[in-house]
Amino acid sequence: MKLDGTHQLEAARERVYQCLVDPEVLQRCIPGCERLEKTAENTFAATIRTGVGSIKGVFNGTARLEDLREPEHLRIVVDGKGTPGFLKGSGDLDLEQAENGTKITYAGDVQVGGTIASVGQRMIQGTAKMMATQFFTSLGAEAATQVGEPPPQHGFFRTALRWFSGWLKNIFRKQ
Amino acid sequence: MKKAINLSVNGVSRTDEVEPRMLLVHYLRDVLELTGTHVGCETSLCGACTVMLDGQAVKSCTLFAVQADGSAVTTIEGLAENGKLHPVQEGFWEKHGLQCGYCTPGMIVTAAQLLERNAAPSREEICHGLDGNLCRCTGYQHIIEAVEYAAKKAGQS
Amino acid sequence: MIPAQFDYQAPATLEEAVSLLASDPDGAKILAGGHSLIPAMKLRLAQPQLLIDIGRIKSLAYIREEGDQILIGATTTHYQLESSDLLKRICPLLPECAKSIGDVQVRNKGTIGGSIAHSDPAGDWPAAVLALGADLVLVGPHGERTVKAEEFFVDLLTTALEPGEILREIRIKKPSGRFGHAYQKVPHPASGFAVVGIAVHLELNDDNSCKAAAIGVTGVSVKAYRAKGVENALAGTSLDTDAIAAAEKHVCDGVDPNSDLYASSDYRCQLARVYTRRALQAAKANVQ
Amino acid sequence: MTNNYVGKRVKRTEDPRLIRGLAHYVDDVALPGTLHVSFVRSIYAHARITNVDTSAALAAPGVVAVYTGHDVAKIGAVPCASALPDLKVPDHRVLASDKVYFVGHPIAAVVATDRYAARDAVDLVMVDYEELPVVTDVEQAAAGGPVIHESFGDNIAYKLTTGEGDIDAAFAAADRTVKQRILHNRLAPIAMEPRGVLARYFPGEEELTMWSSTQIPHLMRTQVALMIGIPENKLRVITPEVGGGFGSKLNVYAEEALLGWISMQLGKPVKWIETRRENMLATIHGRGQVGDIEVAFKNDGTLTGLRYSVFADLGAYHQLLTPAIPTLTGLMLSGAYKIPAIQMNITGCFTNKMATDAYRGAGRPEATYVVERALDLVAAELGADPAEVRRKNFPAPSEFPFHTATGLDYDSGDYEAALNKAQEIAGYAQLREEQKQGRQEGRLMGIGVSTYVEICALGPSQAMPAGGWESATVRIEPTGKVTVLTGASPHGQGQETSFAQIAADELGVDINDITVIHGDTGVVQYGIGTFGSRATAVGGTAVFVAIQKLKEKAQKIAAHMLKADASRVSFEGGKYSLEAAAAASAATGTSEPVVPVGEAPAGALPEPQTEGKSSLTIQDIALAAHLAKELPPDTEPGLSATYFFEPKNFTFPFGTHIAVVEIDHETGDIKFLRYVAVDDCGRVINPMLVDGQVHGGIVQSIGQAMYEEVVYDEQGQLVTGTLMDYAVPRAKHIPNFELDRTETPSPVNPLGVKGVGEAGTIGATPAIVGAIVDALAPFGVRHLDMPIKPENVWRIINHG
Repeated sequence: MKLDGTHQLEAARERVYQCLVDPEVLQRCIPGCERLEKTAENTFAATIRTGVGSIKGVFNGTARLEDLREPEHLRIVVDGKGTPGFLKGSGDLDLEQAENGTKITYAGDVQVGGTIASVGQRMIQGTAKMMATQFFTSLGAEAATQVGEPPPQHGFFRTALRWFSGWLKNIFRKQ
Repeated sequence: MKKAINLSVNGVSRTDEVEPRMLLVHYLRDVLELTGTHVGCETSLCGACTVMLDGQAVKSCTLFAVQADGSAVTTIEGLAENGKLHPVQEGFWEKHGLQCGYCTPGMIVTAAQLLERNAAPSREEICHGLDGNLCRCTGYQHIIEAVEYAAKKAGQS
Repeated sequence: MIPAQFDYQAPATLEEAVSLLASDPDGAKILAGGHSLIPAMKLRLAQPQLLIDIGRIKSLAYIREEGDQILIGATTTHYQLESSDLLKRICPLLPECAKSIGDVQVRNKGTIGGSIAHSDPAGDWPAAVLALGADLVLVGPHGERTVKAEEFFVDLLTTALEPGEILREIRIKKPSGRFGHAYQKVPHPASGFAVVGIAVHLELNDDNSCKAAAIGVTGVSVKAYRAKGVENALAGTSLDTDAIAAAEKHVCDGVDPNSDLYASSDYRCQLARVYTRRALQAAKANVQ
Repeated sequence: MTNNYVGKRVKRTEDPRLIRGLAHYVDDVALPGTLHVSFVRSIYAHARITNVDTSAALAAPGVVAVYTGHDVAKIGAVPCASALPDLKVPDHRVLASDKVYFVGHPIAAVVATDRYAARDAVDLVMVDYEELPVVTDVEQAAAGGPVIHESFGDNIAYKLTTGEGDIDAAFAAADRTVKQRILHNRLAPIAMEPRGVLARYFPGEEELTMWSSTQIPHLMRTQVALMIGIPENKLRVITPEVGGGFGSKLNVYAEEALLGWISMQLGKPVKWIETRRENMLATIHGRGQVGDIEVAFKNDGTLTGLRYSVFADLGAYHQLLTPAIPTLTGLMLSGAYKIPAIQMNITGCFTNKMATDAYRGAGRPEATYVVERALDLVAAELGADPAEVRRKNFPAPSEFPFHTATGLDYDSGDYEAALNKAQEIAGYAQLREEQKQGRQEGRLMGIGVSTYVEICALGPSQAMPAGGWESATVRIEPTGKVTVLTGASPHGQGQETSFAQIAADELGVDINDITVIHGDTGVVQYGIGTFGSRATAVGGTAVFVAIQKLKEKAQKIAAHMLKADASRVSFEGGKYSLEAAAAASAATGTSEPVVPVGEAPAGALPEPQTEGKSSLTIQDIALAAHLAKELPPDTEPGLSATYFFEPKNFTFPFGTHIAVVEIDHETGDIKFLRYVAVDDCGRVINPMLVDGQVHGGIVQSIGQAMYEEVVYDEQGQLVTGTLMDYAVPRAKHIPNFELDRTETPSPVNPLGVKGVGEAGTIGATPAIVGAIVDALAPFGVRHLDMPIKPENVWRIINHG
């Protein structure tokens, strides 16, 4: 399944890039990421407990950063297996300096297998989009802090609320 | 941890200890050996497991037995009264409303509910009423005729 | 077919339910009718540690008038709403919507509160409660709060319910004046879920012009929404063919329509437009 | 008793138990101490298994055993009964051990004390995979995609060219030709009862009894005995009630052999009941062909040649008949028409999906569909009425037996009569007029016509992989009750009733005195089973002929008892009587039954009293035959006869279906306005059952035409994995069917019956698609692939 879009982050491109390659930040941004341990250069073992609503699953697997071209490009490759099946994906992220921050353009491919693939047909795309939004919203919050500052609080729910208020703002901006 | 449940099934009082996760359909089939209620899917879409719970047709695969605690359940085995077939059962026999018979108990219980709420349904209302039940054999035409027959029969008595 | 193990509690009061939920807000789930949750559990996509069955709290199932409001308890079943003479008289959109949910067995057991709290992107109730401008009463460890339906649906299967909160009641302002209603839906041929579902609550001025139109849309996006673009375009018009045709175009404004095996996003939008028109025409035709 | 049941609408004797919930399907059979099996199945479509860790599962509460591929290596391969030249047959083990080839491929079997514990432990079996490239598209598989079975070098299981006549000359000489690429969507049979097996081994007796939801108990017995190495006569297969099959249970599955084997290992009853998701993943699918149909014809519409080149998506393995199914398509490519030259080129390919196999119609719906679509294309090309193009190419009734260029001899037919009758019922001319008018008003109304012929009563043993005959034993018990044992194994078609009708008429006994027994290899003589619309035409004939054999013997006994020459004894209305003249000279006596069988005192057999009688009922004879005191010399005691009927040919039912639809131009929604079907299945035993078969078949066609499709994504994940996404038609989706019949008896069997189990599925699909395409003709549409969903229609209307 193809997944693409753009996100506007209110932070400088270099700062955003730093966040993207910082495993601690990544762990906080990836929805439900409970563990992200470095196992090799740019390679991490991950445990992700994630889902939407009452639908939840635990995935164990790896995350890898590839094609690093600071500060404009990187690729994230994830591969995990868990109780409801497996998920695999890779996404190319392009960072552009924009007027008041950074514009991230992402284009990825997500594959799911097992139960989630065979029963979740009508929800998979929505879930993927939602997760991407959560990720970038959290990333935006992280990038808005300065290096050395305590990280922002953004549990699952807070992230959603923040995203929701951002969305409301957008709606108003459009009108 | 098991939970005690107490319910009436086809007029017989039952008390059992069950795991909370035990589905009502498994309680009826595996514990009470009332195997007329069938399982045909796992997503609440085929209706083969339909039983009456306190007079309302429900899918017993989408209920835990513990939820039926204190309720009265009627299964296909309990539909005929004193050996006399329910008019819907008669209709299914008369109009060839079944072939392999697997969907039939659920179909009959649902149709009985339909006629309780609407004594003289139109063809469209019958189809709407049976929307939760799948049959792969009959092509539904004879089922619809069976329900029409039962409505007429019940109306006469 | 077989869910994972869980613990089960059937509290007698809502207060008890709230405190049980507070004991494990992550692992516990509220069970009302169970028609969204149990299928997910049977597929083991949901594996709650504790189920709190609020289906036995008798005081949670009701439909009543209070002042200028209609109050509906969270565990009121779809069938109770479908068959309510009171609602048929004072708020017919609710029975009409109820009638198109799932099938008779689902309507007999499934509840309005469960459906709204689950917030399935193709569920029927969200469209209706949005169109009726409902208030949702949530109760949690810190007491009660009221959230507008429009603010309740946040994202895919995600609502404004905080961990530990339970949806207790749906409050709807009794429709008054000259109003019409409709719920029109394209059911998915397999699941019966709404590919598109349009709920319309229409208020007319004495000269038959549109005083206000409220349109709830389900099935189209990751969550149900109000089609504000359509509503704005209709306000003050005579609701003639041209006005409706101009308004229907806005039904997908601002949303990223779902795409699945049955309907691509542009076809879904087409259905949304057509059904918006048909629902509006039906609502106009039944104005009392 | 002179009966006249055959041809009548007799209520089913099966129904009382079914409508009261008292019938027993496999899962309803409960044995004490039964263990339950649940399967670990692959979540990848193609992968190497690097490790299977069962330790956590084995330690889980209630778990008795966990078996993996290496544990069961001794069990023989899952059988494929198709023998095609140079067919590649993969080694299909009951559990995967090194590689998995499709999502749902079983990897391990968990055995536990109850079904909940077994299911829990499945989640504890850890399988490590190394993913391999996947191929799901059949044409890609053929063209050199990733190779699934490495030792074969490619994915092509077989190539086959069939047909007669000079096809190249036909195309070279044609006035015109048309060509169309046509897709046959992959379907899931969805019997409402999923598969299930209960196996119980008796260690002392060394006997294994298996209850299985199968259409072929005897064939299953033979195959499973070979697979697990138990003597065939120590294995008993019982098919209790079977909740629908549609071909999906015309097979021998890995799970069946495995359950038998596990029960032998553990010495306990073991049960496995398929979940619906397993049913979608790992029970055979149907159809799944894509190919080009080409037709050569003259300007006047006369067909001169037909070529169909097709890729058949076989899936990852062969099941019992997988490779044979597309060859049945080749047999029926002449349709109901005279076509001098026909050629079919099949390329059967492996893909990373579940196997395809027989699904209601099994290869023949594909043939009828392409031929009927082709006839519509010819009509469109010529601007002619599709019904008239068909009529022009029918063989006349006098031309039967009619030899086709596919090598068949159609038994009997009057295709035009069925067409005429259907057109008359539909008001065809008026419908066309209405359509013309409607088009001017912007209405999108379409009329589809299908004049199908199908091949039934499978079949002569020469043409069948495992014998095509059927068996029957008819026995009259001492009390006069009649037992019919049929080797056919009906599962909803109603043969308990229709065979009783035949027996009641032939024996002149009360239909309630007859019990039809089937589906138990411990009780019933070897049989083939129920599939291919064969149960009545082949199995019913076996019953009929067995009765004639039984009556020959009864006649001899009757003559002996009546002290007359057998030639002077006649049989009518259940009684053997001396001929009128002889009777007059015989002592006067009553013609009432001499032994009031039903009133015999309990525990005592009455003595037949024949002294001075001029007639005896067949039930009197049965008693005398069992008492054996008054038998003619050299006569075996007892009154039973067994017959194995070998049909000399197939039968060829036919008919005309007319569908009328209207399309909503804004949404693409398709609504039926009419549905008329005139079917000819030869002589009819029970018209009510025939109607039921036709209805059910048409609705499965509606499913294929408009709703159903098994969809795998590019990675081989089954995305229509539940009934949430795989749309089986519901009551609201069907039109009101207007059925009628013509009756052209088959000369192939003495009953004159042809078979009707698959007619609806074969005849209806092209009528429905034809109607939709016809509705869209104003947009220049000539063909649409199935399933035709509203979105496809809307796209055509709005985007051309």
